[in-house]
Amino acid sequence: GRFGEFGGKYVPETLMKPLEEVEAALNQAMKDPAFKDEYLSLLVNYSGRPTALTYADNITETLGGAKIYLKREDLNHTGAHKINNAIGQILLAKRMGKTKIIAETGAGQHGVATATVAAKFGMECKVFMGEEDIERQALNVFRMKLLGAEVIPATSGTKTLKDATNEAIRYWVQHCEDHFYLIGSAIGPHPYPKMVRDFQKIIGEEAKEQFTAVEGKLPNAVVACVGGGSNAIGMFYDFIKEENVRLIGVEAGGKGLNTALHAAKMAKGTKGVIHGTLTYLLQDENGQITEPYSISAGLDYPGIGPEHSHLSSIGRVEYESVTDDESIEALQLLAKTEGIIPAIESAHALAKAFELAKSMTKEETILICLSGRGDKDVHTLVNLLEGKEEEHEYV
Amino acid sequence: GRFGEFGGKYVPETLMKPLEEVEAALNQAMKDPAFKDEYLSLLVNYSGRPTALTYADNITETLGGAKIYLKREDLNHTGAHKINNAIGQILLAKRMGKTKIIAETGAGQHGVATATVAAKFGMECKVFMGEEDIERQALNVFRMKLLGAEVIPATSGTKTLKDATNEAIRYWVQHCEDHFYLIGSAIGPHPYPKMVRDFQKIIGEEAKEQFTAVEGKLPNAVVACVGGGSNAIGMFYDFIKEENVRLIGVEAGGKGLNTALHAAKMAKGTKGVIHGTLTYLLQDENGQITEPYSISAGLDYPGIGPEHSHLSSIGRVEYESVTDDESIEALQLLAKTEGIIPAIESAHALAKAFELAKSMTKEETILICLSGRGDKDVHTLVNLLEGKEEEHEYV
Amino acid sequence: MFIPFITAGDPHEDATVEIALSLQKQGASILELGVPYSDPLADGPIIQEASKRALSGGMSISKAIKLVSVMRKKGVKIPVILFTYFNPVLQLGLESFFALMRENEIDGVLIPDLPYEESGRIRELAAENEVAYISMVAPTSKERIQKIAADATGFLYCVSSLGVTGVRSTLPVDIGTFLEDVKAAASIPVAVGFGISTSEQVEVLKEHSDGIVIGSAIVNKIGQLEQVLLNKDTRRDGLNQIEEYVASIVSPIQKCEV
Amino acid sequence: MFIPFITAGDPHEDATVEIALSLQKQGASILELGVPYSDPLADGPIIQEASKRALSGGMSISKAIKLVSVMRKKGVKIPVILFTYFNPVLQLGLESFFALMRENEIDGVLIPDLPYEESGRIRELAAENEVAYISMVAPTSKERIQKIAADATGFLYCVSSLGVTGVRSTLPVDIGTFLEDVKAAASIPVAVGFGISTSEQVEVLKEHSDGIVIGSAIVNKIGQLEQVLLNKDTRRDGLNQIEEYVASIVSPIQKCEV
Repeated sequence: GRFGEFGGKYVPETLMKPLEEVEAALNQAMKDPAFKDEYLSLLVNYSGRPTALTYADNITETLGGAKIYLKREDLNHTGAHKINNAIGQILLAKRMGKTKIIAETGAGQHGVATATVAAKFGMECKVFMGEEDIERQALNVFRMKLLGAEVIPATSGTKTLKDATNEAIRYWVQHCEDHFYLIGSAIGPHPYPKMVRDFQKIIGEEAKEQFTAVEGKLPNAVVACVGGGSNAIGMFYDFIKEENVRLIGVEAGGKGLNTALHAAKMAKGTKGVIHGTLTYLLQDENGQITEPYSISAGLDYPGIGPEHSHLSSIGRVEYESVTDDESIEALQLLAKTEGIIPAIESAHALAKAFELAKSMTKEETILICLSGRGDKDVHTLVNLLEGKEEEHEYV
Repeated sequence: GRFGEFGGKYVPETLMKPLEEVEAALNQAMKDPAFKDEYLSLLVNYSGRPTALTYADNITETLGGAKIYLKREDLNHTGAHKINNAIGQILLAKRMGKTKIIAETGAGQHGVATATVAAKFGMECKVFMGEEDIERQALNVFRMKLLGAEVIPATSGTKTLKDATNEAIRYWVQHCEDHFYLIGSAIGPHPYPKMVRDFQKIIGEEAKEQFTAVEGKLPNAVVACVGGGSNAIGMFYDFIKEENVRLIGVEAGGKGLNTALHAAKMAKGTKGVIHGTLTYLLQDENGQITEPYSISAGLDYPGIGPEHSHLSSIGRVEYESVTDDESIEALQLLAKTEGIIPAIESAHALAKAFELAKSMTKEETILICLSGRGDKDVHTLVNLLEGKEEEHEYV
Repeated sequence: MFIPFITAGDPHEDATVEIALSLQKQGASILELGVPYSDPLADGPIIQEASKRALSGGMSISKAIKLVSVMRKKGVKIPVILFTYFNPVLQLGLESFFALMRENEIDGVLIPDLPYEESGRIRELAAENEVAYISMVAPTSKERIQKIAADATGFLYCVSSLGVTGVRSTLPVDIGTFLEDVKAAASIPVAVGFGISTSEQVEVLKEHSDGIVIGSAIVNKIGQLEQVLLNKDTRRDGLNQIEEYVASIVSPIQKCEV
Repeated sequence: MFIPFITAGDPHEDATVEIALSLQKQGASILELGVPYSDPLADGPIIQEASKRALSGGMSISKAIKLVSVMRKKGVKIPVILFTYFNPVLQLGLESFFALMRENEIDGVLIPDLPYEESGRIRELAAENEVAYISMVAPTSKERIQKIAADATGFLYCVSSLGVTGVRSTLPVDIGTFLEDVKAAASIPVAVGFGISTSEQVEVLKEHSDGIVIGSAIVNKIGQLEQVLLNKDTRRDGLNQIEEYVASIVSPIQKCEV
């Protein structure tokens, strides 16, 4: 259950049995062709995979450097890559005979994805969400309810994603008999980071096939944003063995790495344990986990998936960061030149890739994971760009 | 330029030349394989087609009748079928050497689709939108601006879609030299209704192929909602020749056909001319066009595409209506059982199809056009289902 | 020829009749009487507003037609052309429409959203009912001018520039050429309209056309005088102001005709 | 054995020392001293709140360890077990952690989020430093009980029921069987904890275990008395109340030991 020195199961003894059950079921499922068939069939017939690979001709021309391709995870059902994993895990839950689903959510995207698959599989669904996030993301709360899920406010700690995750784990310990915990990113105790990666690696597999079909070669660089890191690990995984392909993960630099307001675990974090896994995280000198900051709710997590920590430590993936402002600028540029409004998360990958593209030749290529659509962020953008009151954001 | 007695070009002499130019260019383009290739390539690589065909197993089981399939136009880039037509028309605009785009929009969906393709093609874009709609749909206005479009308030008449269309036409007359008018539904003077149908018929072509691949036969009924009627004509067109397939268009019954608040042109309208075409429409006894009503902004248009009037008159398509309440109930049912939040427009088709399914056998099948996703309607739903103030809707 | 346009019922039926008389007094050769419409595609804001005023007073196509009888009784003798969008005509029914026109002594009809290709049946009925069907040509009509002119009756209405009705400060530079082309093709008088509001414009256009239509400029004046015209006690004052204004614009036409 | 749990620095360092003395006075056999943590996964709301109070006063893992020296000086003689999540230990560094523990006369350590499989190195270091490493078993541990028990030192901590720490009104029905299974596997004393708050529960559990851990019930009392305990002038009164409360719960244990 490790990626190099990272990962593991740093959990109370009470969680060991449910984790072992998940692991056993997962190992068995992954060997069962019928499981993979059902997973792929749902991805195709329900979520709309394969997602498109879009050549961004205008932005390529504007930047004047490397050719830029976008892997369009924004075109998935519910608008982001999150559904790939949610489908995989709920199939596993069904296989394990579980009838109820638990999930944590920050801004609500994974909560919506989970509520979606729970509805599709007729399972009860409880989504833990920080009390503050519930207020800020009232529309996503409404969506989850519309999909039949119950949204449970996490009132402990900072009342955000970190604490929603704590609450979900606490609830799971007590109700593991009939509940499956559907984690949304490549984080948490083993086997979750591996499982989420395995359910997300289709992104990179598809993109690689599509890219080589169009370009007849591999991309020079693959870029993805990293919060917990599920879209990035999904995008990178099939490219790890391709040694000539540069892999670049982009963290949220927030207001800048020289401030306290960022979510750059690789640049500014240290090794530690969060939510049951050993990885890089943001903490103070006493080992208390600190609250990260990013304009992007999806990157605003104090830890990072342990496999990323490993890939960084062996030098296979480069981790960079991009500030709020740089990401918003990239978002606007993509909207105006390509007619695609990306999620602010994805805009972090774009910003770094655009910068990189300028320094590359026209014969070179960059493949970017456009992890989600920006519709969910329009309130944030209105407030930011038109200077409106934050208090309207809840609607 | 007619569908039976319907259609035509009821426009000022000043518009005849631009219309003839569009028609000539369209006829030429449609014969050019390179044009069709570029259109299809954009649909695949930019918008993510083919869209999925989803078997709605849970709802089928819940209703206990015909098997229900959903054609997932909600999975298109920008969230609805609108982009199919926008891509087709902007390619034509490019071919004609036009550099600027005009469009009308009601709730903003077609405006967003047009702004999107205009951005992708580097064209200037002006979207006419009723002053009242601008206030009610501030987020879509913001989206269009983010995509680089200019939103021009229509201040005449009822300050809604009808008048935005008038204003767009008026502007076009004066600027037809370098402007292309990109109409969003299968309405307007010839060749628009035919052109929009030709750019939307891919919905039905794909669905037919997908459906027969899964079921080995044609569906017993195909159902789509009808406002102007572009998703419906796109869905129906390839099935018109299949005489054993029932085709059902569903209009907005609003508060009920026995009230004045509906948008049921077939049930309650009379023949007349609107926006340059002869078709069924809502008008008073003096031939003044009246304002329609529907909870769904996309069905809230006083006319209907002329081809629908024709298909109704020859009895090939049945037109029914569904009230606000019935559509919302269907929306909630689909969300809870299938994990899909449909647009309120599409929910009208769902409501009628669900009713129909109950009266059919388990061996029979219904194919529904899920024309768009419901994210855009979440504000409306919050207000409706949680009894919030309408004044918050604009955010 | 001076051809003024006003909207029936703007701001009130009675006022419309009296405005018609004033226009006749100021030398109008033909009166274009507009039927107010909810969706006037060919019109700019000024005439849209007039439609709104008239519709809010309950004006309709049949009332507008019947108003001409009243005008006749009150002394309007010049030909009256009904300007109406096609949809109200359709709702009345084509036959009823022409019967009503005849009955109310209307001389012609102009339907701005019924281009040549869609007007076959209407032209037949117009001929049967001895009502002139006024056709329009635009600067972009080009090769269409021939066929339109060939079947035109009454006079041929030339749209001076692209766009909608309304007051414009300048005329297109090639307006002379366009009008001469139309005159060459037409065997009936040629009138020009859309955007004409100053005596300077009239001065230029009278050289190339037999008639000049002035709509928005007059309708705009009527809009400004709405309250004055609605009030019976002040109406005469309003009419005087309209007469004065019209006189100032159309003096070149009248000079020419004198 | 009565094994009370308190959080270091809750509500204040000095108060913690005095509470420890009170607990010793009330017959505590071992003191479990909790290091407050930002993300206490195994704890319920009562201990989370205590962590929050302690952290806001600036408590940290090294301060908590050093506080035991102070306790010793003030007269705490019973063994002290440090209860801490793994992350603060990691930040201190495993070697420094054990050195600090030794230096401050701490007898054992319990790390709730470090299950058997992840604890190899820690157990080695604990042995080297002669610090007991307290292992936990849960009702779901089943076949894991054998291996955990085999390597356990100090005492073996049995989690009475699934879930987090906190006050529960009932005990699981099969708690007796579970504890007997553990006792059979263990060669060291067996203690039970999680959710115990009434003398009735104690009455039942003492039959099946060598020690009973009471945490949330005491911490809850401390929380209620926060202001009283923070104020030097009223602290003694608060301590008296804690002592009374503890006496009422633990009398069955003491009876048993007498």
